[in-house]
Amino acid sequence: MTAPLDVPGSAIDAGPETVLEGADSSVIRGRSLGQIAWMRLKRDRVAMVGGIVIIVLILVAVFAPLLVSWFGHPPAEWHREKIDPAIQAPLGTFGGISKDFLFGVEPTTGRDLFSRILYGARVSLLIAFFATLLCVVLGAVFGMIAGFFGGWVDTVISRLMDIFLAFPLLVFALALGGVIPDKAFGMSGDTLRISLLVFIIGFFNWPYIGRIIRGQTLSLREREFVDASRSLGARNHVILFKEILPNLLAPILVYSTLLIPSNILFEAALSFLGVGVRPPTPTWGGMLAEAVHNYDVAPNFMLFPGLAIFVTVLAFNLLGDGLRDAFDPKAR
Amino acid sequence: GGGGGSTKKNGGDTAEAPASQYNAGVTQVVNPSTKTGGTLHMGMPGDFDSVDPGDQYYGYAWNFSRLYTRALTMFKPVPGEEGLQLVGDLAEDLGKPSDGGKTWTYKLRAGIKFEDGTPVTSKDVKYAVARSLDKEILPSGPTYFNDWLDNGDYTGPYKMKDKLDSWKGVETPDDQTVVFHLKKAYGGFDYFAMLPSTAPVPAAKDTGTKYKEHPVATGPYMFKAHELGKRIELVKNPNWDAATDPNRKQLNDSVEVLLGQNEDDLDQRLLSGKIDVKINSTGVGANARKTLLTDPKVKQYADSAPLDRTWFTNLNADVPPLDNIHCRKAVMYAADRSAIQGAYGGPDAGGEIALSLMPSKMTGYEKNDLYGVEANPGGDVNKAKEELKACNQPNGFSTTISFRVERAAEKQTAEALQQSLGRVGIKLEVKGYPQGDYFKLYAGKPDFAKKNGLGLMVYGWGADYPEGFGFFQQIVDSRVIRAAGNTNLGVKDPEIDKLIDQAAAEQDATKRNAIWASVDKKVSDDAFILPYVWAHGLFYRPPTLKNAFVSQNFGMYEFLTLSTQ
Amino acid sequence: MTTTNEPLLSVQDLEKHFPVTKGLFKRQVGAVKAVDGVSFDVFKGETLGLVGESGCGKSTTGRLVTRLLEPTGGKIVFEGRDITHMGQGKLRPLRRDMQMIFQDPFSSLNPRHTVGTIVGAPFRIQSVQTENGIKKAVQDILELVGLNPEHYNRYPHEFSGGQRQRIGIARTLALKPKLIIADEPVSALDVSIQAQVVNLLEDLQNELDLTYVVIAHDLSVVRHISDRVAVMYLGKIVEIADRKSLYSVPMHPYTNALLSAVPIPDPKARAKSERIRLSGDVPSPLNPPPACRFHTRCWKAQDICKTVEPPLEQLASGHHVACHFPENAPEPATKTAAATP
Amino acid sequence: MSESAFLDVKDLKIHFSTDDGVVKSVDGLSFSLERGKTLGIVGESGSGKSVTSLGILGLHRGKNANVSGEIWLDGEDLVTASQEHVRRLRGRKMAMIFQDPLSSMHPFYTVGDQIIEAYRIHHKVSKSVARKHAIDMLGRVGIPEPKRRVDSYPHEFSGGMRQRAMIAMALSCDPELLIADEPTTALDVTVQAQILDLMRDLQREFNSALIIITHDLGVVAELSNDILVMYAGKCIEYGSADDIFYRPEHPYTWGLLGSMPRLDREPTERLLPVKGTPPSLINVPSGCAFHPRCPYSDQTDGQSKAEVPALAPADPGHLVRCHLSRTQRRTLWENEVKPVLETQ
Amino acid sequence: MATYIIRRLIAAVMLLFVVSIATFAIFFLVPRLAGMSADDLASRYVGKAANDQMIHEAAVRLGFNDPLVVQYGRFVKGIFLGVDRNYGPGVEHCPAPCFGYSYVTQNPVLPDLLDRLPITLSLALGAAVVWVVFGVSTGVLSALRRGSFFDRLSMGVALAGVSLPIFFTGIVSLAIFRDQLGLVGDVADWVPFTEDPLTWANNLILPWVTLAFLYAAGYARLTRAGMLETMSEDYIRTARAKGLPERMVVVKHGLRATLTPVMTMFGLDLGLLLGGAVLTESTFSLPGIGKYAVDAINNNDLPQVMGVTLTAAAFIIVANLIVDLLYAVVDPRVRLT
Ligand SMILES: Nc1ncnc2c1ncn2[C@@H]1O[C@H](COP(=O)(O)OP(=O)(O)OP(=O)(O)O)[C@@H](O)[C@H]1O
Ligand SMILES: Nc1ncnc2c1ncn2[C@@H]1O[C@H](COP(=O)(O)OP(=O)(O)OP(=O)(O)O)[C@@H](O)[C@H]1O
Ligand SMILES: [Mg+2]
Ligand SMILES: [Mg+2]
Repeated sequence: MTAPLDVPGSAIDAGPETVLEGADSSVIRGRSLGQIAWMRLKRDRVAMVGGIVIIVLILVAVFAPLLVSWFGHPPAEWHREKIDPAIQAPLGTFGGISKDFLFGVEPTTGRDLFSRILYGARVSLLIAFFATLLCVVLGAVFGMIAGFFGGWVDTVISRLMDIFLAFPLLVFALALGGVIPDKAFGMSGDTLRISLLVFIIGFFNWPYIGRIIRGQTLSLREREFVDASRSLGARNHVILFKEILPNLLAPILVYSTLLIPSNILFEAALSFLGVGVRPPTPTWGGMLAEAVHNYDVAPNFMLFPGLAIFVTVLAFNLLGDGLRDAFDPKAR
Repeated sequence: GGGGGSTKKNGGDTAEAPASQYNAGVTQVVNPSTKTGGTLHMGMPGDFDSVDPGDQYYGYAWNFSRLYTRALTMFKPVPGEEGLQLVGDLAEDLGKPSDGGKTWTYKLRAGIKFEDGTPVTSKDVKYAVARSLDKEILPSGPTYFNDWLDNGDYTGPYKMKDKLDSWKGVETPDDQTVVFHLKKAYGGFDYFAMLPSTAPVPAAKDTGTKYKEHPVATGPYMFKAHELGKRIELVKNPNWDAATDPNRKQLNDSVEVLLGQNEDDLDQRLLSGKIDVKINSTGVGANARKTLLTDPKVKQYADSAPLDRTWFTNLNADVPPLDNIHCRKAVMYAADRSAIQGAYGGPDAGGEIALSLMPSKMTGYEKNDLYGVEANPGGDVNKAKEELKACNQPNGFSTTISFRVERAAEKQTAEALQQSLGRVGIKLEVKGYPQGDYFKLYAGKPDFAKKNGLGLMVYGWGADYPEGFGFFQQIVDSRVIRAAGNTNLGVKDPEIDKLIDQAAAEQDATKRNAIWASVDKKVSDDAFILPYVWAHGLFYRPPTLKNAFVSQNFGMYEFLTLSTQ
Repeated sequence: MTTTNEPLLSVQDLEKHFPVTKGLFKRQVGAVKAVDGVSFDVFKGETLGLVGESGCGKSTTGRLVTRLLEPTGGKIVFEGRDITHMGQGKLRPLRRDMQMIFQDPFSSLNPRHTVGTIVGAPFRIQSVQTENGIKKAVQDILELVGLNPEHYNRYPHEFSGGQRQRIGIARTLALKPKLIIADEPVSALDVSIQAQVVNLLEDLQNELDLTYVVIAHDLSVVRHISDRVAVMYLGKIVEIADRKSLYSVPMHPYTNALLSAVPIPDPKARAKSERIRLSGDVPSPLNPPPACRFHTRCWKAQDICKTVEPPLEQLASGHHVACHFPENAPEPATKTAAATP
Repeated sequence: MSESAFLDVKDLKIHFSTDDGVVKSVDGLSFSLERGKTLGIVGESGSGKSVTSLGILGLHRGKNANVSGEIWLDGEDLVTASQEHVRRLRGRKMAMIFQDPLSSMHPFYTVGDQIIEAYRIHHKVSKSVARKHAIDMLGRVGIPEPKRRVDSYPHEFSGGMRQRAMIAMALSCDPELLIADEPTTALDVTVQAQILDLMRDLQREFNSALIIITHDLGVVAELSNDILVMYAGKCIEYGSADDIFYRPEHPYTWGLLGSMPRLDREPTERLLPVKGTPPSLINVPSGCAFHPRCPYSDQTDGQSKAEVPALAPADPGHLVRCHLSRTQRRTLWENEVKPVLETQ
Repeated sequence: MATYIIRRLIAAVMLLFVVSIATFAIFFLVPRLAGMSADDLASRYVGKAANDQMIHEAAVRLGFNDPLVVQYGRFVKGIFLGVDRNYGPGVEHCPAPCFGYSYVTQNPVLPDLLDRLPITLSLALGAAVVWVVFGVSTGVLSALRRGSFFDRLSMGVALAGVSLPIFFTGIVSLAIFRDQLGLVGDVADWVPFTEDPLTWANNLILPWVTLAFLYAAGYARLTRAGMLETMSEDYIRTARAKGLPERMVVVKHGLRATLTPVMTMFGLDLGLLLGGAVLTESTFSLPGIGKYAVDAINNNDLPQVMGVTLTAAAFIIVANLIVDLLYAVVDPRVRLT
């Protein structure tokens, strides 16, 4: 079969590389937009620092027991000998920082702050991750359905989102956290509290991402490739998941990274108001909430959890911002 | 009172604050002064349960309400032991018992008027007591009058509008005489007469639940403003007459209370002198504690005051193996009381290590150190192990410990017990419950405690008044145990109940006290309660605060005398 | 050019009204009459051009025919089957025979899919078995439209506009359709690229025996590729004829105006040309003028044009016009006679 | 290009530094224009037409743009002039009409306000005077009921009216140089015809110099005296309209002419497009930028790849940038290209 | 327009209904599902020394034994018709709209809320002014000097703002600015604006700044992104081509368009804040609605919680509505239907 072209074979001489100006043709061959975003991200040093910090944090959380066994003491172990019995403040400089106790100790109990911060990372990150996951899943599914089908489906889901947005979230979280009994849904203790927090945060936050996804879907729906797919006879779910969803991955990723920090802070706020995970399980928010009453007694007790939250939130924000720039062609 | 003039200028002459001494306020009046004028600034982390004298139960509320109301009797507003003495207030003198202690008669002082100038009569006292019976409208106050007065089926003037006269619990033979009729004899009735619910309330001005917006004053001050939950302002009561009131003065022009303050922030303002008194029962928080105890310049203005309060943990005999006394004793021996002392803030802010349940400062206290705590504040592991053997649990056992989740000290106590009992193999699972529901739904509900295996329940109790009955009855009398909302978390010993009855009826104070000491001992023997701290409060009195001392009774500064000039 | 008498696609009185709602209860207060009674036939192997100004309903017609929109009225018959209200499920197998090329080469290709996925999608969606696997089939098609088969794994953004349009065309060709509706296939492209694509479309038609409906607003492009041309104005076809007679003897005043408005790339032409200049813009399809919709801008309009809607009549062989006062009409007498009541 | 020309652009270079490298959007462009004359600039998308026009108005300064060369407007060099000075000239001495009139007008202000604003920057007059002027201008560009329409927002106008309003705005201060960047691309043919008529009339009336930028050769043919063909940031052919349409010398110009289906000639079977795609402006092909797409590059003895051809006169006033010799071009045009084009 | 507002208001009422039902369910349905009896619930609202009889009576009085629908119906009735309440010596009528009486303090809820509103209002509005002024101006400057040191620094500071929990920044700022430096007044010495505006502002400045620190970041970033986008719009080019001075181009043309999304966010944030800046009020001892909410929840005081929730939700809804209306005012392209 001969290609029915006026100048056979030559119409494609000028390579497609021309579109991506300046890039070496061999370098960009077969790169997806995701890969290009990754290339841009790699150049964004600030975002990369954020990313690296996050990876380190995750590793720290995962290997907390190991790290603690090397550099610290079990998180629940009391060290009264490190405490001035008169004022219950840690002995030694700045909360008793030493090579034995890298971040010093907690007032009163003398527990190793280093290991508590490390263990705290587990819960705080766990909650933030799963809550974000829940938000994203709910938000993406509902947002996509609302935006794609429109009509009454959209009306119902949009109103539902309005309702959730109209709930004073913190008030509700507090209320719900307060009335949940000790045992429920076949769970108890920390598992229940953590699941509950994940549920509260995720369940009440999804409309934010839902709205964004809905908006994006609305505009994606009008893109001609959707019509193209439909005119080929594709069914709705195929269009939704094969055509539209891949285009939503970028905003989902970006908003996830921006949601995680706000969820970390949310957990902290709930802990501060007393509906967080129950002691003695350490969480950053919980520690900070306690430390607020002890900032003079043990400044380290306030500083380190505060710093941990700050660094984590900052890292996620930086990465999120970087991702946004990387995915947004206009941001160049 | 006189005073007047420009009160704005603050002291002026002395740039340096007057020197003082740590704990001076515990035994003596600091900065005595009779100058008048100025505003006394008080600050409070939360709110009063109520400022309605018929509807309050907290020590600081009782302390505070005496600024504007007068009950039949009162504790003498002086420092030291003497402060535990009751004297007549509205009444000329203490009550006259008759009928073997079943009838108590009080004579009112002449010339006492309400803030609007109406004279106070015995009817107003009767009405006040009557309304306090209605726990639906006024739920917060103590139930002594409900429990002890010969009420028949009378439930108060709200539900039974016209039955007040036919109610025989309190009688008013004349305008100056109040007679109380009890169901059974009670020797310490003068303590009941001290309760703010005996402060007169004019029936015509009673607005039920809204009375707290403006309780009608008989004391030296009266309400000018009450922004619920936010602020209270008291001003001089023009119809208060010093001649009728030997115990009070009217030094301040006004008293202002800021409610709902952030505690740490309040401490800061107290230390900087912007606030004169902090209203709470345990004194300053951790941050201020450090400043107070480490900075000598500040420490001189601090008082570590002993309270009628013991911090303890109930050992629940409903939960095996704690039904076995040896297992309970193992816990008693193994507990590290000094760690717990730390949790409560150390010796000055938290309190002394308790040897037994009864606080040592209470009248009639007798030393009783059954478990050798004095020698081994960190616990006696060997003895504990022996007891475990005797209990057939040589390797220890597992149970649950509950605590009020909002209370950091109790949380740490639970953790400290988890640590120290762990030494002998007793494993504790730590569970926190919201303090609002702690007694109604969790630890104070025997069914729940049993079903959830709450073997240990962190707790603490302060006396309603510094007398054995006011301390013990609510926490060790098995007959007060109900389906829920208990204050006795499971001390069940018929012998103790018997001793309590004896003591209650006993008219002679010394004998009475001896019986209470034996109750204390019996409680130790039974090992139902693990006491660890006799509470102290660490209080701060700014150098500018005048006439400050710790009331032995309330375990905080006596509010009545405080002034700023 | 009409090879058989049986039309491949037949559209009769096709209508699409988009409702306009208002008020508390979303009452329908009107309708955008985007397509309002359009009829035409397309015969096998021919190319029908559809021209008109922006907003006159060309795309809507295209989307109705491919059943991306549900018609409000009228009838669409494809290969003898009435598909006007056929359900999407039943329609699915038919879609193999009828494909669409889209205007915007940027938005018509999913940026997250590789060329292979995009061009292979028809096979997957229609579960078509290919002899040597989908990849081989896709590569063959890529070659057919003048793309390098090695581009299989690349993403659309790596291609220029013309190349993307080729990818889009390749996708429509995958299932060897009988009819292709091309909605402004070249209007987003540069002149030189536009010519490449136009040539490609023509070559493919010869090679694969395709039938086209080409929608465009560029009259010269339409003339270049169409066998017959339909001119639309405000949701209606005002003139339809074979290319030659439409461009040489346009009968409807609007067609005349359109043709004379096209700038001629010949500096000498500007001096001698006498232009028909239409005043104003196309009226809104929400409130189209009554009767003859063109009367508001027509220099020949008379009272009758405001009251009586002219039917689409055949005035010469294969030349249909909807006008009371057509130009270049072969038998003006009959026409005027018919017009006078 | 005489020294006294009203607008004289000499060796204009506008380069942008981007992450990917330097974009040579305009690379050594020279032309001149007299008052009352019209210059048409044609070229493919991305060839640097818009950048040139914005460059003349001095809208590239700061940022990542690097402008060099000379732009003499009425005896002043705009490249070296102060930014503030150029700003004062903008709108008053030189004005611009943009392609998409909807996005080029501020959606939040009424059409009238936007014209008033333009007028009042350069004239110290009261609002009401400026408003009268605005109404007057709207009337002159053929907007019906200008008194009423002056208070309309851009989105309330149809495409054609918007473009008229844009023109009114541009002309409100009597500019001596008017640049129209694809003024009709977004419009329908019938409306395009109206606008082109309007522009021609107005130019006559105002006697301004007009640069019209487009890729539609038909539009250029209608309006222009001179035509400049741009390719990859460079002028590859410059001449009178007749030169370009009847005696084009550059293979790219041939390609452009061959790509266009024309209504004025009999249709042929095939169009004759330029093969390939436009080049990158970062990695401009070596030598003649057009050589990868040029069907005759093999007739230049390899020069086309090696050397950038100079813009050399073919006839007086007709400049071509091509390695092919004059005779080669003539022969090719006469023998190969023209016959094919003519048959169309 | 009018029908639009009516429609929105109807929707708002529906929304409030759903919110109230959900609140109600959380308070009564969840505990029920978790196995709490009516008496268990009631036991929270009787005095320390209540006996079983009293608890039971309380359950009856509070109507906890009734089916949930009846209980909810009572609440709704209270809102529309008011409630009669026995306050002891007599019965009083709490006129509609009555949110009922606190289970704990027995105060009527609505006056309490209204009483606290000025404080929350002062806090929220003051903070809003601070963050809008700082956030927006920082955003604009950053956008104009994109990539500069100032841009990086201000965005860094802004990020630090969102990354720190307010109870942390609150305490630290109190310690530094009030206790160490003595620069600002005491938040707790709340004075109404009408009494002494200067003291009012001086006392509130710290919470304003702290709260604003948290929000300014979002605004700075939003404004920056918006400005970057707007400044590349075609109409900005037109404005420059007209010869407008750069300052006018930025402010009149650029900022004006950018402010629309900023306004949306502002409306939502303000609406949320008016429902109670919970953490800020707790940290700074401000007896506003947020503090009230926390106390209400800690006390399981349903009528109070209901009141707060509905107030907060109403604020959010109204803020939303106002934003949408303003949108139409600011952007002539928007048509409300
Ligand atoms: N989904 C829709 N809802 C409401 N109106 C619509 C819809 N789609 C199209 N229209 C309207 O129908 C009319 C015809 O639109 P259509 O897209 O068919 O025009 P067109 O001829 O293709 O124009 P263009 O050349 O601009 O593509 C227009 O007025 C348009 O606004
Ligand atoms: N600010 C800028 N920064 C970097 N590159 C730019 C900038 N402005 C324009 N360019 C590049 O300069 C080149 C020329 O653009 P220009 O807008 O002049 O093209 P054009 O000829 O007007 O095309 P069109 O016909 O599409 O309008 C393009 O490749 C464009 O990407
Ligand atoms: Mg269209
Ligand atoms: Mg351009």
